[in-house]
Amino acid sequence: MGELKLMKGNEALAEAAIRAGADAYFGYPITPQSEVIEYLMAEKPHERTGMVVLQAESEVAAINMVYGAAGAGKRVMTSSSSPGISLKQEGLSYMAGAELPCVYANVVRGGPGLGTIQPSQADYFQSTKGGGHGDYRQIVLAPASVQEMSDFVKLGFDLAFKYRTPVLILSDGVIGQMMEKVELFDQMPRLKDEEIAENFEWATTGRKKGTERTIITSLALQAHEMEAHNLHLQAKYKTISENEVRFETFDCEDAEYIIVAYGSSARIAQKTVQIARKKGIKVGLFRLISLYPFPSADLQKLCKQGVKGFLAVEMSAGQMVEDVMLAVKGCAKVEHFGRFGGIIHTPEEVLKALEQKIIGG
Amino acid sequence: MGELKLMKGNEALAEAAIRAGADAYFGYPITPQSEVIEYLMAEKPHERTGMVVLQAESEVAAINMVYGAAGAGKRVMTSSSSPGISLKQEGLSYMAGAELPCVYANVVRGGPGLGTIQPSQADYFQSTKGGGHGDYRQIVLAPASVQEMSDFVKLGFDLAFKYRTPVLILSDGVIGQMMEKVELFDQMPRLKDEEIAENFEWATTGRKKGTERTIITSLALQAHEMEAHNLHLQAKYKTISENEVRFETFDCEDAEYIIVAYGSSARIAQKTVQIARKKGIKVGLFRLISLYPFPSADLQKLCKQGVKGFLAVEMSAGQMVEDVMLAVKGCAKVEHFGRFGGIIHTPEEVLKALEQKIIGG
Amino acid sequence: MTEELIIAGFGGQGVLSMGKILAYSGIMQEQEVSWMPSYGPEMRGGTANVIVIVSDERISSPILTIFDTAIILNQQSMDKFEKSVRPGGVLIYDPNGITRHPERTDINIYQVEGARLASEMGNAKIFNMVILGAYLKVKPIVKLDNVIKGLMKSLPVRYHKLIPLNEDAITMGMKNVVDKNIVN
Amino acid sequence: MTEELIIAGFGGQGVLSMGKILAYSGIMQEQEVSWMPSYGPEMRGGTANVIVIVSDERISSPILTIFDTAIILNQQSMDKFEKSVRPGGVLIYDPNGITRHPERTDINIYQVEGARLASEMGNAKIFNMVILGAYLKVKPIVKLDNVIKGLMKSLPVRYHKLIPLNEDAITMGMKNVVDKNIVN
Amino acid sequence: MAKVRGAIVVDVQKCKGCGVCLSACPTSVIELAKEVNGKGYHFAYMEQPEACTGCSNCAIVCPDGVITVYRVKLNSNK
Amino acid sequence: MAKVRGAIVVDVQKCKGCGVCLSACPTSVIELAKEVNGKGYHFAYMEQPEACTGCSNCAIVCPDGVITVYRVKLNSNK
Amino acid sequence: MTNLTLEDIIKPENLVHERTKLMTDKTLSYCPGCGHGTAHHIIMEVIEELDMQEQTIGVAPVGCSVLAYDFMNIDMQQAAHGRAPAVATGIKRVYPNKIVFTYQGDGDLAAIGTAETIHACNRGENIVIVFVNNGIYGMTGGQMAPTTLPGMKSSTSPYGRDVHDMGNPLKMTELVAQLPGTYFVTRQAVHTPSAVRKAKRSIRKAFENQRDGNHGISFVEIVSNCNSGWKMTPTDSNVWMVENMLPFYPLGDIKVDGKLL
Amino acid sequence: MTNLTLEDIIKPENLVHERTKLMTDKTLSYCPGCGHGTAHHIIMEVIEELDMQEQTIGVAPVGCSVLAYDFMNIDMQQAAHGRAPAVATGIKRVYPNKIVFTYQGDGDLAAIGTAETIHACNRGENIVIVFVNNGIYGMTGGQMAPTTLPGMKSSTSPYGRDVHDMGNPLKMTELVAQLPGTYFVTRQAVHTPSAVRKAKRSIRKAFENQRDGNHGISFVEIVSNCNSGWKMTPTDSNVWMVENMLPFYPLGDIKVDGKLL
Ligand SMILES: Cc1ncc(C[n+]2csc(CCOP(=O)(O)OP(=O)(O)O)c2C)c(N)n1
Ligand SMILES: Cc1ncc(C[n+]2csc(CCOP(=O)(O)OP(=O)(O)O)c2C)c(N)n1
Ligand code: SF4
Ligand code: SF4
Ligand code: SF4
Ligand code: SF4
Ligand code: SF4
Ligand code: SF4
Ligand SMILES: [Mg+2]
Ligand SMILES: [Mg+2]
Repeated sequence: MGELKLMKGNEALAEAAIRAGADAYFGYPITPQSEVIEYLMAEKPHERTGMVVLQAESEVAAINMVYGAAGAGKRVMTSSSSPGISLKQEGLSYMAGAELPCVYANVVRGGPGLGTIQPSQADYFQSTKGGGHGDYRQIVLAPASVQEMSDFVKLGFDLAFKYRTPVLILSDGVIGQMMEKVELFDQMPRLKDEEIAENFEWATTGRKKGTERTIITSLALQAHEMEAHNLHLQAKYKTISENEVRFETFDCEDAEYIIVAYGSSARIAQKTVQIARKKGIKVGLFRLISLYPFPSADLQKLCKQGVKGFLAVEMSAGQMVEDVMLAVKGCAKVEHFGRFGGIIHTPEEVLKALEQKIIGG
Repeated sequence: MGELKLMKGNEALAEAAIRAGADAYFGYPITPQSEVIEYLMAEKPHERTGMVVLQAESEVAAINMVYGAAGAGKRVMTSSSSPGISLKQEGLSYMAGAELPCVYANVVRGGPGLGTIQPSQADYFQSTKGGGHGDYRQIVLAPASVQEMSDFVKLGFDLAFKYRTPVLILSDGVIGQMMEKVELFDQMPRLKDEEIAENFEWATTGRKKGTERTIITSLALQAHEMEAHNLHLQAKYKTISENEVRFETFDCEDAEYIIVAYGSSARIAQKTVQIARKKGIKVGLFRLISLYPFPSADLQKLCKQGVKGFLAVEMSAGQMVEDVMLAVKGCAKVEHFGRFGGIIHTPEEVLKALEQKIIGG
Repeated sequence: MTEELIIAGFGGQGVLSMGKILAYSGIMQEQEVSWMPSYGPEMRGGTANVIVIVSDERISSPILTIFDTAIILNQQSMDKFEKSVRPGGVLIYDPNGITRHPERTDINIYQVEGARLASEMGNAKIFNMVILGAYLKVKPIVKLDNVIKGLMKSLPVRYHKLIPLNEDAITMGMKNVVDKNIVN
Repeated sequence: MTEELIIAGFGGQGVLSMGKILAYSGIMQEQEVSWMPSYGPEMRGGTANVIVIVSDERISSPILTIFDTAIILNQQSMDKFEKSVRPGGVLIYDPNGITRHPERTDINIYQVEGARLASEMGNAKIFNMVILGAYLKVKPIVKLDNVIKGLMKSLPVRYHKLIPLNEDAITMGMKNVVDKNIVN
Repeated sequence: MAKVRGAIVVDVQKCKGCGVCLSACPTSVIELAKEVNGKGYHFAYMEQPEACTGCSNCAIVCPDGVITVYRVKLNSNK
Repeated sequence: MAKVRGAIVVDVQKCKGCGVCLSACPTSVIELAKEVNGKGYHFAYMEQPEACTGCSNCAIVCPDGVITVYRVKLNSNK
Repeated sequence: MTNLTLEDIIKPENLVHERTKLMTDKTLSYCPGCGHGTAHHIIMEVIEELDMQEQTIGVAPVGCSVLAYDFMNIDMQQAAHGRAPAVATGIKRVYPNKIVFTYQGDGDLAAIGTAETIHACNRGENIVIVFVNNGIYGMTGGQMAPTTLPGMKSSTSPYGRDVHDMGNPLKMTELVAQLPGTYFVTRQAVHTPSAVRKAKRSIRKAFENQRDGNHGISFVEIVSNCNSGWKMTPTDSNVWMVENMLPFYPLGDIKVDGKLL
Repeated sequence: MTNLTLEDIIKPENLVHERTKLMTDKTLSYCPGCGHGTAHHIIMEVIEELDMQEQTIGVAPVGCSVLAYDFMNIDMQQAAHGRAPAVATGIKRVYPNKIVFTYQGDGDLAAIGTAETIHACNRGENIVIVFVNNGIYGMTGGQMAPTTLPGMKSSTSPYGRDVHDMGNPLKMTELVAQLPGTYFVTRQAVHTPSAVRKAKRSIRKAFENQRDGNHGISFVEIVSNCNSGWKMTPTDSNVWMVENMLPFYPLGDIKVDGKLL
């Protein structure tokens, strides 16, 4: 068993970066996630593992530093919160286009605009569909505990390098700021420069004489090359969709109703399920872990098993609910419930919504 | 009848800005839309109407200049293409949050990343769902002709000020670069400073003694204020959804199959319909004009009228098709066809896809 | 066993670290814990509060609106959280700076003069440990041993010499907590 | 009537403006027109081409792969677009710089020595007007009057004095276009 | 020998007890109160009112702008 | 009197006929050809080959790097 | 000499200093002793004295002064982090006759907003930029700023700023003074009465410049404490500022009437 | 004197100048006579001469040189518009022993990338920045750049740059020379053989600096023509450059071994 600690989600994320053998973190402070870089700076990871930590002049610079280091085959991370993530969209689109691996975290706060620093889940669309320009996707993992803030860093790097894609850890102010017990995984070694040069032939590490040079780019001036590259990307996303769906269910076996939720909303919804079960309501929780790929087929299955209604619970005006609808394809009722703009729904409110919108409605 | 000209879409957009009484344009060059600022600079709109044109140091600066001038009640415009639009996402989220009107154009090129400068429609998700952070929407108009590049500027300003929201003219390289006949609307007067101060009490024009000051902000530190603001925004979006749906149909009356498309794809699909009708295939074109709000109810209606299948045709890997699915709710078959990454499908390809995926499939 | 607790007061009173020590104590006896601070604008010179849950089971929501226990350390928090204690629950408060004392009759109310006791002990900083002591007297959810272990875990090593002082403060709190339902 | 035309050559040959004048001419006789250039990387020192559609009806797709007519002004464009003329359609080309002449037999092929004629007229810039003349001889889709009007519309006023020269060039092209199907 | 007398009024509820005015006062008029205001701050007050010359230094540096200053010129013939 | 003789080889197909080498040549060796290469450019060539000293100036400024330079030292006793 | 009571002195006719009406009644959200408050007051006093409030539009940054519009009783816009100069450009270009100023922190102006700052200065926008340099990111909890001194501790330089790794403190004020687009560039402070008076004169000059001609940027840096971020008492922080910040960021005019001094 | 034929001269043993092997065989995508090509060649020659290719990673910008990686036969990354210094920072920080350089245009480096340029320079990243200043946005069709000269025409200043409205040309090179993080700052050109030789020496010095110690930024500006954007023939554009650009952007070293000249 790994080391047990009481940590904030943000701190666990930072510690996990060191332990996952990250080579670098580039970031810019923003509430509610500044503890990530603060923790890293205090830990002197350069002395622990040789990991580099640099405070960039902006989020735009940070994501482009990530691009550079990732393009050279290194394990790189960044993190920010909503407005800062918006600024990173061009860079992320470039990374997706150039097929560069990285792990980045969005500790979401309420928007739009400067908004509030309170927790929110209103960046779901940005994370799973929109965001930057062009036809690209990124793997999105939604931790619901401090433990997962740590675990998903490791998982994230695995997936990022497996598929050469940015992986987003979509967290929020609750998960970032809360402390929980966390079992830290053991320190993993950082790859040596020679290992990188050997393992990642796509990485720019200097052209050895007598070999071909390596290029990192997202440019394809000729449309047919660009289309070919896009088809390649789409094929990759298909593979990801087939292999990397992750979710968790609670009390779904006999459920007539399902709450679909992720992250801190899922924590709250789990409490709702507990209360509801005590009241005799047959409700289960379908907790998304991967938001992209979305577990459409698994929700479909539940639908076919006779679930009568799905309540999508999220701290937004209704974003994930669209994916639930697309999955369920009209075969059961789908409704949305959420507080938003920084307000967190209570378990009791969720229950009431379930009763009114799904059971009663 | 207004003045008849042969113009590029980009030029028509620029000329329309002057004629619509725009007070300012702030932009940064990027292919395939640099003609917008070039045309404006050549036209000396400052002499024609007093309109200001400024080349900003970046897209980020440009959108924030737009924010400032819009916050002061002026009619402001910007434009860019995909990577530049990604950089504007934070600013757009701020504008949505602060409820500022503006018209901006994305002359889309192929992505992700630097991509290609060839036309694309792969920024649909970014335009209609994601993009910036937080729960906000923007009105999205998709011109399919040079004429509409002009007309939608006027319409866009009307809507932007009616609802105090950014309005996106989602164009692409085809519409931006092609020339067509365009009937220019007559010059509209720019509002005088006094008229602005009088009509737009929300605008910062200087606090008259004895009156309350005006503040433009998207900040609401307290979560309950933030939620209240979000509820207000959502209510506004609902009104927009009810009142501002725009679309056009061709040969849909007796159609068994419907092609759904927008922008240059719709032009191509119209040719497909012509060819198909000659072959006796009962197909119609449902051309979206407003992408947000999306004409869900109207597609539903067609579905109920007995349409057997919908083919979503877009120059992307499949984005708008999700909205078609959400609208159709499983009551008819929905498939996607599109070339992408800068390749434009031909009318013949679309017909083949219709035959294979919808009719035959 | 599940204890759902809120500790609320001014920034600077040690609210957050008290919660942290309690949470660590729970870990020491192999329980599940969560610690969720309020954060944000109210932090700067304003109120600070933290929700701590200690449980034998996996904790679902770390954010609650109803609590088993509320520890209240200033008037603003009293106004906000007195009503959030579930019927039959516990409210512990320091009367120092309280202008309106708690009025509910369906909960168990305790009082401890933490500020006075801490300053009498010559160290205003151990205020929060006095309060913790009072709480543990009323709700002995974690063993004192484990609290000490929790302290060791949450204090940097260079402060471990202060642990005996903290222990004294806890004992002081335990001794001086007053059951208001009985007293009044 | 619908004419779907591609004009393809080098950048600098006036391909785009020739298309523009034609499109304007269409407008002058109240027809629908579209003008869609290739743009992008191939522009810099490379090929330039434009698709022009003139029609009595609303134009659907401005981008086509099959054309009624192709005007071809260099070898690269010949290689690319000879095959894009629909059977029965027209191909007009300037033999200057052409190393492989068109080979199709199911289309009507015309030749005009635009470069030579223009330089004989003492002004290489009217090259594209000579070509336009050749085209209009073969496909009189717009009236000469309207072409002149189109010229006036697309040239800045300070160049209007050049219109007679342009007219001469058009006439020159009309006179010198050669039907290759007959000649060969 | 003072030709002027001054006085300050501190908006006690808005004073944050930062003490910046104390160091700015050339005649050491101001002290922080033992008591606290509603926000818990030890507010500033005139401990030596007679020494105040109404020079406004305290008011000028008060970050919260909570000091109002009054000043009377004492005519020699008064 | 020349102690050296030089010669250049222009990669005719890659030359863009920009003329930059012309102005760089101290002995006016180079001219642009009347003919064009495959890309349509009037390529550079040695119009006065005997004047070339192999100084490499042309090659150094050629933006396209299409000039190769050779040089022979002429021994006086040869 | 005289037995004047306080009541005799505290009378409307004896008033010599009161809070300007251009500050709202709201309690400032700043920490006790924070220089932001003083900076706010003098700007508003100047605008009042120049009777400019009807023409003035202020731009608040993201930083501790994000809520400046809660306190400055004039029309204001809240800009995205770092973008205040672009926002101000937008306003000024469409209202050349209005008075526009930005109020920005060092993180805002010298880190994320570097490009907007340099280019607004380079274009010579006829606006005022007030730049409050406290050597740290106050709002987000005391992270290192571009202006943090060598060796200075912050939450992201917990062992002190290592210039080799983290770069040197950036003297944006000296930098923008190099640009032809700046007309008046000065560095001031607000920790003592005389400093405040000088700072206020500079601010006044800045606004007068804007009013009196299209001269370009008037740029007023105010070196200030961030006692919370520095983890000191307010008065200690002012002492520390004098001893550490001012030697590095010397006070005084750098460029006047378009001429470098 | 001698009757040597060309065949006698053109022999491998007489070779004195050939295209460096570190340039690929691809035809450069630049317009005829564009200085980008020359700049490419000398950088690659230096890397070859210093035998650095195995350690070198280049960063290409967005601009006409976006395809630099098609021509430079070394490992390269293509950066987003303006972000090359950040990308290079990312690489260099994780590979302190490799040689990293950016190649950027004036729009890229001095407009959208201003913040990244200033901060990489201020942090003193141990990299080389090659800055090709042609006073215009070449790639996108000749729009005004921050470096466009007063009165100079471009597609977005068709009546000439009006400095009052559009700002003054920005001398980024002089600006970054002010920062302690820059170690070597110079301005060169490539329009004549002697200019090319000097420019190459500067580039060599820049790379040697990076190799020999962690000194900070070596910044080499190359003033170049953009004959397409300027709408001139290549040779005319070089003359125009000498007459107009060089007086404003004088050639020569600005900072050597960390000392301003
Ligand atoms: C895009 C973006 N990035 C980061 C932040 C977080 N943030 C808010 S204020 C601030 C720095 C404030 O520092 P400074 O400008 O020096 O102002 P001060 O608080 O010190 O007055 C940061 C990084 C943000 N709100 N938006
Ligand atoms: C974010 C973004 N904005 C704008 C562009 C369009 N763009 C491409 S290159 C360029 C300017 C190039 O000018 P410069 O850096 O001077 O390079 P040059 O072509 O002159 O060598 C611009 C604006 C882009 N690709 N990305
Ligand atoms: S300076 Fe102002 S806020 Fe500070 S103690 Fe004095 S009166 Fe109070
Ligand atoms: S007005 Fe002057 S003398 Fe009076 S308290 Fe203030 S600083 Fe002291
Ligand atoms: S410089 Fe090079 S490309 Fe230009 S003409 Fe001479 S050889 Fe040809
Ligand atoms: S090598 Fe020297 S002399 Fe020979 S052609 Fe070139 S520049 Fe002229
Ligand atoms: S954190 Fe610093 S800058 Fe912000 S209000 Fe407090 S003292 Fe002032
Ligand atoms: S456009 Fe200008 S910079 Fe670009 S390749 Fe041509 S001459 Fe060079
Ligand atoms: Mg600061
Ligand atoms: Mg350039």
